[in-house]
Amino acid sequence: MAAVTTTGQKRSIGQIIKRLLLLDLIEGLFLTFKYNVRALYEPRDGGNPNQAIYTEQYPLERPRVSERFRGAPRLNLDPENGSTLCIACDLCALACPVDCIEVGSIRREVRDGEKVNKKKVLTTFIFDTSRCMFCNLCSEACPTDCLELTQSFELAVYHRSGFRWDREMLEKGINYVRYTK
Amino acid sequence: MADDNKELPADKPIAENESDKKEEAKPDATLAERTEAKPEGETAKPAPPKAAPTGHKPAPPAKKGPVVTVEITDDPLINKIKEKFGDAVTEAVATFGQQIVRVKKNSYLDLCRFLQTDEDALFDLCADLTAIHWPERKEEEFDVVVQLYSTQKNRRLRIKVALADGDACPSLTALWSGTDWMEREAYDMFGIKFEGHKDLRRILLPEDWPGHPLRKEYPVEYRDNEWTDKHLQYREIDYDTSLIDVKYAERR
Amino acid sequence: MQEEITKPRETLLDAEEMALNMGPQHPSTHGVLRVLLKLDGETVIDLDCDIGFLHRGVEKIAEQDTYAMITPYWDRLDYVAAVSGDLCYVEGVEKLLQVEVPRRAEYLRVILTELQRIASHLLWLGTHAIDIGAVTVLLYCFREREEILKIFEDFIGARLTAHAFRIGGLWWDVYPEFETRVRDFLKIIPDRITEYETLLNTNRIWLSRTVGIGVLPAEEAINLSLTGPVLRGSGVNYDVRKAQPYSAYADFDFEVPLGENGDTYDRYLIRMEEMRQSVRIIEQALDGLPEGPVMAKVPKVIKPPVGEIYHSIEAPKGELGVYLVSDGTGKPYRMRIRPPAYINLQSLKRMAIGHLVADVVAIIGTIDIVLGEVDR
Amino acid sequence: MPEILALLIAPDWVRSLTGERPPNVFWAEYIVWPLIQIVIVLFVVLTVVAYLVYFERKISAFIQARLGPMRVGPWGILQPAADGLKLLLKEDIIPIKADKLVFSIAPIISVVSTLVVLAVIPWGAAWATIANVNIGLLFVLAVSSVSVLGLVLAGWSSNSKYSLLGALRSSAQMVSYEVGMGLSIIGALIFARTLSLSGIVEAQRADGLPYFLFQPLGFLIYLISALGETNRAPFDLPEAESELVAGYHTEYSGFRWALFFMAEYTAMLVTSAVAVTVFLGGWYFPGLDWIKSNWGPNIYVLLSVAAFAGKIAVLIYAYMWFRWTWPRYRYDQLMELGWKWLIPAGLANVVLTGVWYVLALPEAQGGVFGFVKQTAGRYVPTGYGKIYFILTGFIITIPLSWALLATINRRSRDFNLHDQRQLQIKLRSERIKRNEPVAE
Repeated sequence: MAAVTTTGQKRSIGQIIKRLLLLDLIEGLFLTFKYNVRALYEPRDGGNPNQAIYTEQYPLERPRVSERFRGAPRLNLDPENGSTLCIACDLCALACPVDCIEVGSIRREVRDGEKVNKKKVLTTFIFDTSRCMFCNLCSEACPTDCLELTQSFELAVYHRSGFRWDREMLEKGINYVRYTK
Repeated sequence: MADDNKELPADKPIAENESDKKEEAKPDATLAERTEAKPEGETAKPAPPKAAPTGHKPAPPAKKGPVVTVEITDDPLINKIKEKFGDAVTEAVATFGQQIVRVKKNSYLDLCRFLQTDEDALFDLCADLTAIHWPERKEEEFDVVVQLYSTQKNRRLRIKVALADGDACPSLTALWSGTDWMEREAYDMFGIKFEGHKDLRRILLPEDWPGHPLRKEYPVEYRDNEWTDKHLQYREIDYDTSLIDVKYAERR
Repeated sequence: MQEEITKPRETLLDAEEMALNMGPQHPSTHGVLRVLLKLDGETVIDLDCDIGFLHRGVEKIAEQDTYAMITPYWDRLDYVAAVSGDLCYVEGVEKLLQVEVPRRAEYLRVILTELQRIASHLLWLGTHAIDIGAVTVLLYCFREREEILKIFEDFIGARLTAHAFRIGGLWWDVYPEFETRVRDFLKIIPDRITEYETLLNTNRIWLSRTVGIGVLPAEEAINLSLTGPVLRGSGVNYDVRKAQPYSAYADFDFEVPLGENGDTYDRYLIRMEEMRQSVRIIEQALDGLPEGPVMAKVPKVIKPPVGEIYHSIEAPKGELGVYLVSDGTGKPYRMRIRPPAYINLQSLKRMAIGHLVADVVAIIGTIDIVLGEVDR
Repeated sequence: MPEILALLIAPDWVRSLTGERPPNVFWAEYIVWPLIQIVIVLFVVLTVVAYLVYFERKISAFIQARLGPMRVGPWGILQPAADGLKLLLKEDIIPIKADKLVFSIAPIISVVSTLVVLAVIPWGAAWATIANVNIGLLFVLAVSSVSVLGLVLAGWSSNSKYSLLGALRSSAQMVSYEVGMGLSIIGALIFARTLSLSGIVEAQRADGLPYFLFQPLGFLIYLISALGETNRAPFDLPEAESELVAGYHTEYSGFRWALFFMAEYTAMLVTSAVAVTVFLGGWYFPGLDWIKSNWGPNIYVLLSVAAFAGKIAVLIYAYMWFRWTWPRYRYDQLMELGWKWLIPAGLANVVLTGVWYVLALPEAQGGVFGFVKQTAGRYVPTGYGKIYFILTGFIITIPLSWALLATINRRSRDFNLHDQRQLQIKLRSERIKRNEPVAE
């Protein structure tokens, strides 16, 4: 176990001289001055910690969002016929810790080729993004990869009611206002 | 990649142990009684009686089985406690390798003092103090649970004391001043009074909040109560009218 | 108590005492902490903490939710060290279930938790420095913390409220560039820590603001149930990672820095050194990262046997513990969180009395509280 | 009628430009032209002040690996205008329990007292100075210290505890540092032998060297005191945002708040201007005389103004640089630094400088070395004299004062942190052992 011993010791002569010459203050000044000068000549590369300026200018420069990011929810459609993948099993609603999902379904006869099956069919799907804590448990519970949290992260709306996403919004996504200069 | 991983937990559940379903919680039984009732012999892994696990390696046969709670017999400290306090120690068990001593309320403070000062124990750090509500257990509705740790011996010990609703529990603040806020929280959440606590008032909830939330009868989704009526109601701000500019008054 | 504080008392200069409300909206109470100060001039005579503004009743909510559903709530306790919270809870449930977590998952968990420790300490350093007036350190710290958060985002899918672990292991395996990204970060961070130290370590203003402020001797610190860097600053060698190793910590070689004087400066030095030690641990874990699955076989419906468990880990702020009582159903009968910040905050009163208002700010900073955890 | 006509007639400087000779009228000399000067100076200074905020933000951003304001105009160059507009349009909130009259007047007092000082600053040679008052330095010190009144009134009238604490701190701090500041200048005055700011610049021109070389300790004390006087970090306690939210201007909003900011930055400008005038040679730089004789008097004046601005810019950059690098002192430490170190050091500097100067006088005046010669009615150090004063300043005055103060302050808290801490720990442990409350 290493003990930190730098405190509590009497100052040595070197430290006293350093203190007299204000070196403890000056070395800090040098560091900040170095950054200041580097900021003036180095090319800006937002988000690179080795560059002098780290800023990404967000609305102008879109951030790189990772593949696994959990953002706005989406209901996936079957790519072949465009119908929803949701089987209205309600597992997502059960898995949700904050009860932000409501799945509405009816039982009705569905023609599958020649046969006619009685099947649960999705009618409404309400996802309250104001309550959602983006934990991904619903998506993990989904047996058909229908409900998914996507990379879209701009969820701000002008009115509280806008946080309640219905089935249409979940399937098509909402229109974002993209701010440009 | 995402899809590969999703397969993993989707495996069908391991066959549930049937004994589990039979074993519903019996909150009125003490832990030892509950576990005694279990069918023994099924892949039962005896938990190590020593508290301090050195180098946590996961339990070798990691099969799901009923927990074996064993009576501690070979631990010198526990034996010493049993000897000293006799009948006051109603239970001394180890579960998951963690030692639990249940003590009667009268000897609770003495035991803690003993544990703090005795040179075999030296539990100098009171890691946690909390309570559990067992509404079905008559006359012993509350358990106060204290987690002790010894920085010198590197071992843990859990002390439990049962209380009836409305009973006062002796306060540990004289021994460990760190229990101050923990006891206040227990009071706040369960309504357990701590005798000898100098400053026993609510800590997380407002002073005049009705009820104690962590009691089992307290509802989870409970919005309006007297407190919200009193404090969160919209009402007009009482201005000192003499300070309002005359012009404004005239304009009205 | 509150009345007592607001009540005036005769003082040396025959002036009235002043009661000052610091918070709940105040730049340096690190959230919604309200400190009621009784001042004689600017000297603190007495103080009382008023907490609970952020109380969400997580312990009560946990009694209604299944074991898997509780995990995200742990992100929101100490939201600057969400991964550590997840680790504590998940390991507690795993112990209760007696599930063996794959080695690879344990190593990855250690890497993530140690990265989170660095991130948490960086945030602490930044806010502590800004409380004492050194604004620039905050921005530098945030730059490095941002790198950690990017690693988290790529791995876990969220930057802050991670929901990093699932009961039984991890949801995701690593992404392809994970190792190079972490190693890149490990390459830069020691230099950056040196930079912060250049700005602060020997700076006379920093010294005069931290040395001898908020002194806690070892006995007092233990008696106050303090844990984490605040306890180790007083020279008590208690680190759960060493004392009772959990996860894969027994495999790694690292040191626990200890202070001597138990003042703000010692606690500062300890956290700086802890970041370096975390770098060591991550390097070892990356070198020895085993192959294999990252998820154990865990039933979809988690029903632990009847029993109870107390599991604690060394979170960046101290010993974070979970006490789980199971009654055999799918929901915990009782879940108690042992919040290090809450218990450490008690020491504010002991440390701050007799100091000036400015020192109260420094002491709040040195305790390193997060109100999400204090109020739960 | 001739008087009214004369109002339209340009004074001397236009005369020099055009070569005409209009009648020399009192009104033109003392009313119109000064008014023009005042308007120009105010306009320039207030614009500069607005841009100082911009530069502060930019410099802090570059130091902190950020970009700073970028959205209003290219590189955010119009940010000050946008800020000003926003502050003008903001709601002017007066707390209901505040003393309204005082609350409204306070920022005005603060800003006016700093702006008045601008009148006597020698911005450049010849006509670039508004008023050459022969007690200019005294005027600067006297008037600029009025601004503390604004802060105190603001803090008191807000009826807020944070404001009150901020006001208390600022009054104590500014009054204390005023003393150190005054003392630090006296050393330079020994050489200049005048209180007129233009006179001091001329004196440095005549002596051939800026006075910070003769007065290194005085210059250092002045710089530190100026930081304290203008409430800049590391002495920004009156508005220490981490402790007092915003100090005396916590309750202010809108344009009143902007006035405080204006006052702060103008004060920064004024203190740096005084530092430049007294210690850095003012608007003079070597070679200026050659420019005057070769390029004409107007280029000469403009260049002198530019030199003055450049020197001020360096100092102000240093102020900003310090602010974004160092932590903040605590209130008692600040007072300790002021009273235990700066003021005694200032006194020591005056005494030692006096001794060196008397020693340097010719024997006829009671001196020893005769390094100072009387030429053209002034005492001017000779070549040896310059070396002598520089050496004494750097090699003897600083170490001697430091050793003296270190001896005096040996038992001071700041000096002996180690012992102090050990004592605290011991006391606490003993109290715990005796089961007493641990409050100090």
